[in-house]
Amino acid sequence: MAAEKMSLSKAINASLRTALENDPKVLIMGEDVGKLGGVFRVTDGLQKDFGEDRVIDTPLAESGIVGTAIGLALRGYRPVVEIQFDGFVFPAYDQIVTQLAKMHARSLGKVKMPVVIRIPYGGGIGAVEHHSESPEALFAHVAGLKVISPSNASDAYWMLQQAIGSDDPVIYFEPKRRYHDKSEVDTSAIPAPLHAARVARPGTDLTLAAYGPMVKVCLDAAAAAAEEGKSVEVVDLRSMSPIDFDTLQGSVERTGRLVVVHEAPVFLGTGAEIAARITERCFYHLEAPVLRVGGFHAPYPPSRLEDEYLPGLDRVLDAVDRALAY
Amino acid sequence: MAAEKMSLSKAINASLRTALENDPKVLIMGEDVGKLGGVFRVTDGLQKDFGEDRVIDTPLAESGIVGTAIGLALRGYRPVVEIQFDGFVFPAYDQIVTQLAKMHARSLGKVKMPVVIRIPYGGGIGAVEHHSESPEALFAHVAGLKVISPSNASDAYWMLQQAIGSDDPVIYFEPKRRYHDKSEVDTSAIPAPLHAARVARPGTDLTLAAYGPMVKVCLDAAAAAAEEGKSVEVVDLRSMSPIDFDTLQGSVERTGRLVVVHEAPVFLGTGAEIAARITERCFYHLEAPVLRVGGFHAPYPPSRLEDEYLPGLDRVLDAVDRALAY
Amino acid sequence: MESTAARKPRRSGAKRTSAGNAKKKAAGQTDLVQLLTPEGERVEHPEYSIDLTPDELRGLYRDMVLTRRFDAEATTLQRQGELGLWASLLGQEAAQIGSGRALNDSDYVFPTYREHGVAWCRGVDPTNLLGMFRGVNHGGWDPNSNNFHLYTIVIGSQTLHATGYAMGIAKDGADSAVIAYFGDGASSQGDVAESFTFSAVYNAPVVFFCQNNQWAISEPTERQTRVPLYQRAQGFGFPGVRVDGNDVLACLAVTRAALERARTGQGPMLIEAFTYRMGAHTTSDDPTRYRSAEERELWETKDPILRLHTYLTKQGLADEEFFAGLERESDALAKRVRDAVRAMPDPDDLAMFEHTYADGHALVDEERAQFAAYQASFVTAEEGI
Amino acid sequence: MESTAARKPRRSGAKRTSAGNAKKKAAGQTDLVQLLTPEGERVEHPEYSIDLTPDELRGLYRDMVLTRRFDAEATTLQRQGELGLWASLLGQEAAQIGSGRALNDSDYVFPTYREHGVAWCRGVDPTNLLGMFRGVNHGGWDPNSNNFHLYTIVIGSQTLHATGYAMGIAKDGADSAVIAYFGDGASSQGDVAESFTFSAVYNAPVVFFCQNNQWAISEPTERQTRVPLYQRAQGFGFPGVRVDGNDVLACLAVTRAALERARTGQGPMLIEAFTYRMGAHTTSDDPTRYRSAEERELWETKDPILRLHTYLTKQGLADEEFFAGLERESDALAKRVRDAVRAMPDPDDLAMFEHTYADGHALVDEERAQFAAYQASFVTAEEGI
Ligand SMILES: Cc1ncc(C[n+]2csc(CCOP(=O)(O)OP(=O)(O)O)c2C)c(N)n1
Ligand SMILES: Cc1ncc(C[n+]2csc(CCOP(=O)(O)OP(=O)(O)O)c2C)c(N)n1
Ligand SMILES: [Mg+2]
Ligand SMILES: [Mg+2]
Repeated sequence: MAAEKMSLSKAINASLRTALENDPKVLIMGEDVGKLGGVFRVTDGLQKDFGEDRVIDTPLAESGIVGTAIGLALRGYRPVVEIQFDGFVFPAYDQIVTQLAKMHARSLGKVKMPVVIRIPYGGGIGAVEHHSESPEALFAHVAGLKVISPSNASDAYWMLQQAIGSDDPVIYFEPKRRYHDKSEVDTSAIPAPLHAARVARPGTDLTLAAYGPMVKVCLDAAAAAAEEGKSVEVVDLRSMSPIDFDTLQGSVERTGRLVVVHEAPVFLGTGAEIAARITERCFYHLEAPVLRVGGFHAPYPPSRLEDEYLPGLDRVLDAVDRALAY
Repeated sequence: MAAEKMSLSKAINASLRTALENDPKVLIMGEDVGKLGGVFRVTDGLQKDFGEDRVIDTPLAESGIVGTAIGLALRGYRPVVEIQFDGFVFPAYDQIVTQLAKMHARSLGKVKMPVVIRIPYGGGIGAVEHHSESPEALFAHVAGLKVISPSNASDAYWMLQQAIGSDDPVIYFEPKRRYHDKSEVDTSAIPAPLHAARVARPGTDLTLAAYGPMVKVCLDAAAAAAEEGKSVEVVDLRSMSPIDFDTLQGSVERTGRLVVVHEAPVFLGTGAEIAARITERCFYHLEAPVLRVGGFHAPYPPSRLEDEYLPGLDRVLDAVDRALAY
Repeated sequence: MESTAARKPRRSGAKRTSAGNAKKKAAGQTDLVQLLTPEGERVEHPEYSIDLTPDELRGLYRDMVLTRRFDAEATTLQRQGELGLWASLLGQEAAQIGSGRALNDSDYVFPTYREHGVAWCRGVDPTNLLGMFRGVNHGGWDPNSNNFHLYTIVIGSQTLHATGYAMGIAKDGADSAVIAYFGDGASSQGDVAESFTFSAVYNAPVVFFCQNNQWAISEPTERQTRVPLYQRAQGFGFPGVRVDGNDVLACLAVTRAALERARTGQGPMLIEAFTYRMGAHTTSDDPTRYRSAEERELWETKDPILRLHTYLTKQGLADEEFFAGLERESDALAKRVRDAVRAMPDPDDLAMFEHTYADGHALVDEERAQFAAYQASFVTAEEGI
Repeated sequence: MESTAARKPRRSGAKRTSAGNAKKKAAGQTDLVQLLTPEGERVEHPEYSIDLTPDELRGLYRDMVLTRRFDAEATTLQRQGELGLWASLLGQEAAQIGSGRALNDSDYVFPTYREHGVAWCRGVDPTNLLGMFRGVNHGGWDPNSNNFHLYTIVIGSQTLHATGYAMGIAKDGADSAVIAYFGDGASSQGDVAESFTFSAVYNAPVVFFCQNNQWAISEPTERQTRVPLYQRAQGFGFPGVRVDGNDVLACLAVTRAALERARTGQGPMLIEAFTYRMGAHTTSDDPTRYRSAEERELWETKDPILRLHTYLTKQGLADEEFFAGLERESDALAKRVRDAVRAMPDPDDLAMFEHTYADGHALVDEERAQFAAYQASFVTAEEGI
C-alpha cells in the first residue's frame, strides 16, 4: 500500500486491520466494538471481516475487560482493548495500575504484557460529563506503563502498529476531536521510533511542546505568531511515558524558552514534569521560566464552557507573549 | 485535655474518638476497623465504645466502601473511611475520581461530600508488594479532592479533626512508618489552617520541602548539614492539594535554593508541580534549579531493596550538595 | 453430576451464549409478572395484585403520555441544536411511571441518565433535566428538593450511593426506602455486585430496579448474562423478580411490594423490568447498525401506553374529552419545555471555577483570578481598537 | 408475596445478618459434599464419587503432611527473622491438595497468596514461594514452568486473569481448564463478580475455587454474605457447590468433576470449600482479638490430615513405616527449605530498575545511570578515607 490521505480514525482502523491480518494473536476487545464498530466507528467492519472470536464485544465492565485482557496476554494473545471514553477508564484503573503495569516486574521478566489500551480522550466535541477528559498524567506517573498519543493520521497508524508490537502495556490516547482530520499515511514507510518526539515546525524564539489534540492548536499559534514576526518552534512529543527530553532539550537550548500545552489540568499535569526536568537540564539556557497552558483545577466543565476551559489559540499566544516578555 | 505526648497512631485514634463524641453523624468504615481495631490498631477500642453502628466493619470491597460512604454523606453522615494499605485504594479509584470528587460540582454546590479517606501510605516497614506505595499525586491531580499528610502526632490529631470538619472530600495520607513516633499533642490548642505549610526548621542557604514521612528525613538531613556549616530550612508542606506555595515561595526567596523530597516516584510526583510553580514564581531568586529526590520509575521494590529506593539522609544530602554547587 | 467424559469439547462462546439465551427466554416467559396484557386485558397474578381507582388509572396514563411527549420534545430540541445530546426513554414509560408512582415522598431515587419518567413522578421540573444535555451544567438540581438524586453517567456507580443512602436510612430508624435504577448493561459492573453485597449484609432498605431494555448501546443482553437478570439477586441472599416492564400496573404493584418490604426491615430486592428501548441509545446512536426493524416492530405491539389506552377505553374509564384534554396538556408541556430550553442561558465563563470545593481551595482561587485577568486583558485590547 | 404492611420496621443490620447467618449454617449443613467424615469414615454422595488406589490415598496424605510441614517451617523462619511475613495455610491442606491433585498438567492455576499446597501439587519448588515473603522479589517465578501463576495480593483481581486465560484456552480449542483460587472475603470484590459474568458469557473453561476459611482477617463470613457463597454462581448462570474443605477426597472429586465439565465445554463452575483458617491471617495478625479459642478447638476436631490418618490406619492402608518415612521426608524438606532461605541473597541494588519494562524505557535508563553514579560516588569517598 502506498501513501494515502485518510482521517485519523480511519488510520487507526487501518492499523488495527493490519495488525489483525499480520498476527492471529491480536484481538480487539471492548464495548460496542463489534457490529456497531465502536461509538466512533473506529473498529468499523473489523468484526465482520475477522469474526466475533477476534473482535469481541465485551460485557459492560471495564475492570473485567482489562483483567481478562491480562489473562489473554498470559495465554499468548495480544489484546487491543478499547475504553469507550476517557472518563470510563477508571473502573479499570486498579487492574491497569496494580496488575497490568506490574506483572512483568513481578515475574522478574518472565511474563510479558503486550496489551494496548486505546482511549479516545480530550474535549472539544460538545459532550456531556466524563466524555472529554485528559487523564494521561494518571497513567504516565505509573511505572510499567507506556503512554502515547498521536496528533495526526500517520502517527496514529504507525504508533498503534508499534504499540501492538511492543511487549509492554501501552496506553494509546486517541485525540477524539481530531478523528476526522485528514493527512497522508504511508503504510510502507519506515516509522520513527515510538517514543521519539518530532519537531513539527522549526523556530528560533520559543518552543511550544504539545501532543495529541494540542499539536494543531500549537501549529496554528506558531503560524499566527509568525505573522507577528515571532519564530516559534513546535515539538510534537508523541509520548508521555517516556518523554523524549533529549529532543526537547535540544530545542530549548536553541530557543531559550518553552511553553507546554495540554488539555489536562495544569496542576500535576505532564507539563509539570516537563517544566521541572527541562529547567534542570537547561538551567543556564532558559531566558524565562517554562510556562504551562492547560486545563484548570476544576472538573471538566459543561460543554458550553469548554472553549474557555480548553487551551486555544489565544491562551497559547498569551503564554508565548508572557514567555517572550522575560 | 492538656498537652500530652503520644504516638502518631494514638493521635489519630484520639482524633477519631473526639470526632465520634462530638458529632453523632461521624462514622468509621473500613475493613477490620472493628474488633481488630484495624491492621495498625489505629481504630483500637472505637467499636467497643461507639458500637457496630458507628464503627463499621465492611465487606472486602473498596469501591463499595467509598461508594456507600458517598451515599451516607448524601444522607447527612460524615463517613471516615479507612483503606487498609496504599496499594488497595485503586479498586475505589473510580468512585473517588468520578463520583466523590465531582458530586459537589455536579450539583452546582447543592450537595456536600464530607468524606475523609484515611490511607496509611509509604514504605520503610519491610512489607510485601502493594503495602508501601505513595500514590498521592494520583489524587492531587484530581480537582475536587483535598490531599493532606501529617508528619507528626499533633498534626495527625488536628488535621484529621479539620478534615472531618471539612465539607469537601479529603484524602488523609498517614505516614505508616511514623505511626510509633511520639510527640506532643495539645488537644486544646488552636490549630494552624489545614492547608498551611509550616517552617519546621529555619535556615538560610537552601530549602528542603517535604511532607508526611519525609519530614523527619529532611530534619535529620538539615541537622547533618548544619554540622557541615550549611544552614538548611525545612518546610513541612502538610497539604498536597492545595499546596501552600506562598509559604514555600517566601522560603525560597530567602534561601534561593529548593530541594523537594517525597517517597513517591519523581516522574510526575508532587515535586514536579512544586518545581514548575516555584520556578515560575521565583525565577529571579533561584540560584539553582529545583532538585527532586524521590522514588524511581519502577514498581516499589521488594523490601530488601527499599532502603535504596527510598530517599534517605545520604540521597537528600547529595541533592543539597548538588543544589549548593550551582 | 452427569458424566461428561465422553463428550467432545465445545469451545465456542457464541454457541454457548445463544443456548443460554434460549434458556433465558423460556424462563423469562414463565416468570414474568404481568397484570395488563399487551392486548389491554387485566390478568391476575398469584403474588402481586393491584386495585386502582379510575382516577389513579387515568393518572398513570397521563403520566406516561406526558413523559413520552416531553421525551419527544427533547429529541426534537436535540435535532434543532438546542441540546447536544438526548437519551430517550421511549418505550420504557411503564417501567418508570409504574415504579415512580410506587414511591412515597420520603423515599429516595438514584437514577441513571434516562429516568425522565421517574423524575416526572418525583415532581422534578422537566427542564431541570435538560441542562446537562444542553451543556450548561452537569445536572445542577438539588437532589433533596424532590428526593431525586442527580443523573449518573458512570454506569452502575449510583447503585452504591443508593445502598449507602439506604444504610443511612436504617441508621436513622426512618421509615423510607431507596430505589436504584440501572440497566441490563450495568448489571455487569462490579459496583452493582458490590451494592448487592453491601445491601444484603447490612439489610439496607433499597430496591434495585433494573430496566432490561434488551440493549446496552449495541450489545444485546446475552453479552451481559446467560440467565435472566432477576435471578442474580438470589445468590446474594435477597429475592429477585421479573416484571413486564411495559405493564404499568405490574410495575407499580411489584415496586410497591418491594418498597414496602424494604421499609419494613426486610432488606433489599431486585426487580427486573423486562422492556425495550424503542429509540436509539441516544441521539448520537444509529441502531440500524446492530438490530432489526422486525424486533422493534414486535415490541411496538407491546407498547405500554397503547395497552392502557385500550384498557381505559374498553372499560369506559376514559372518554374522548379526557384524551383531548391530555393532548392539549401535552402540547402545553412541550411548549413550556421548548421555551425554557431556548431561554436557558450559557453559564458565565467564571462559573467553571465555582463549586469545585465547598470550603475553597487556594489553587482554584489563583486560577480564577488569573483567568479573570486574562479575560479582562482582551476587553481592554478590544476597547483599545 | 407475603403481606408485610402490619409489621413494625426493624432496622438493625446486625440482627438481620445474624438471621441470615443462621439460615446459611442450616443450608450449609445440608448441602455439603463430604466423602470422608471428620471421624475418618468413608461416606458416599449421590453426585460425587471417588475410587482411589492405596497409593493415591497415601499420596494425598503425604502431600498434606509435607505441605503442613513446609508451612510450619516458613512460620518458624518468619519468627527467626528470615522472612518478613508468612501467610499460613494451616487447616486448608485438604482444600488445596484435593483441588490441586485434580489438575491435569496442561491446566492452569491462578492462586492468591496462600496456595502453598496447590503450588506443591504443581511441582513448584517451595523455596520459590518464599522470595516475596523474604522481601527479595515480588514472586519472580515463571508461571509457565508449572502452569502456576504468580501469587496475587490485590484481593480478587486474579479471578479476571484466570477468566481471560480460560477465554484464551477456548479460542485455542485446547482441552484444558483453569482454576482460580480466592477467599470468602474476596467474594465481595467487584472483580470477582465481573469474572463470573465474563466466564458465563464466554462460557470459559474456568473453575472458581473459593476457600471459605470463615475469616477475612478479622471479619467473619457474615460480613461478606448472608447466604452460602456457593449459591452466588447460580445467579450468573452456572452451578455452584459447597464441599467439605477439610475432606481431601471430596475436594478432589468435586474439583475433578468441575474441571472435566470445563474442559468439555460446559463452562464455569463455582466450588466453595468450607474450611477453616487454623492459624493467624498472617504472622502479623493476632486472631485472639476477634475470635474465640473454642471455635478453633471445634475445627481441630475436623482436621483434614487427622481424618485421613484415621482412615488409612483403620483400613490398614498405611503402616508405621510409612508414617515414619514421611516424618523423615518432612524433616528433610524442612531442612532444605531452611537452608535455601538462609542462602537466599539480597538482590543487587540496581535490580530494582530491571524488568519495569520488557522493551526498555528512557527514563528508567536515565535513573539507573544516575543512581549507579550516585552509588559509585560513595565507594570513591570511602576509598578516600
Ligand atoms: C463505566 C462506563 N462505561 C461505559 C459507558 C458508556 N455507556 C453509556 S450508556 C452505555 C450502555 C448502558 O447500557 P444499560 O446499562 O443497559 O442502560 P441503557 O442505556 O440501556 O438504559 C454505555 C456502555 C459509561 N457511561 N460508563
Ligand atoms: C484489594 C485489597 N484490599 C485489601 C487487602 C488486604 N487484605 C489482605 S488479605 C485480606 C483478607 C482476605 O480474606 P479472604 O479473601 O477470605 O482470604 P483469606 O486471607 O482468608 O485466605 C485483606 C483484607 C488486599 N490484599 N487487597
Ligand atoms: Mg439497556
Ligand atoms: Mg478467608
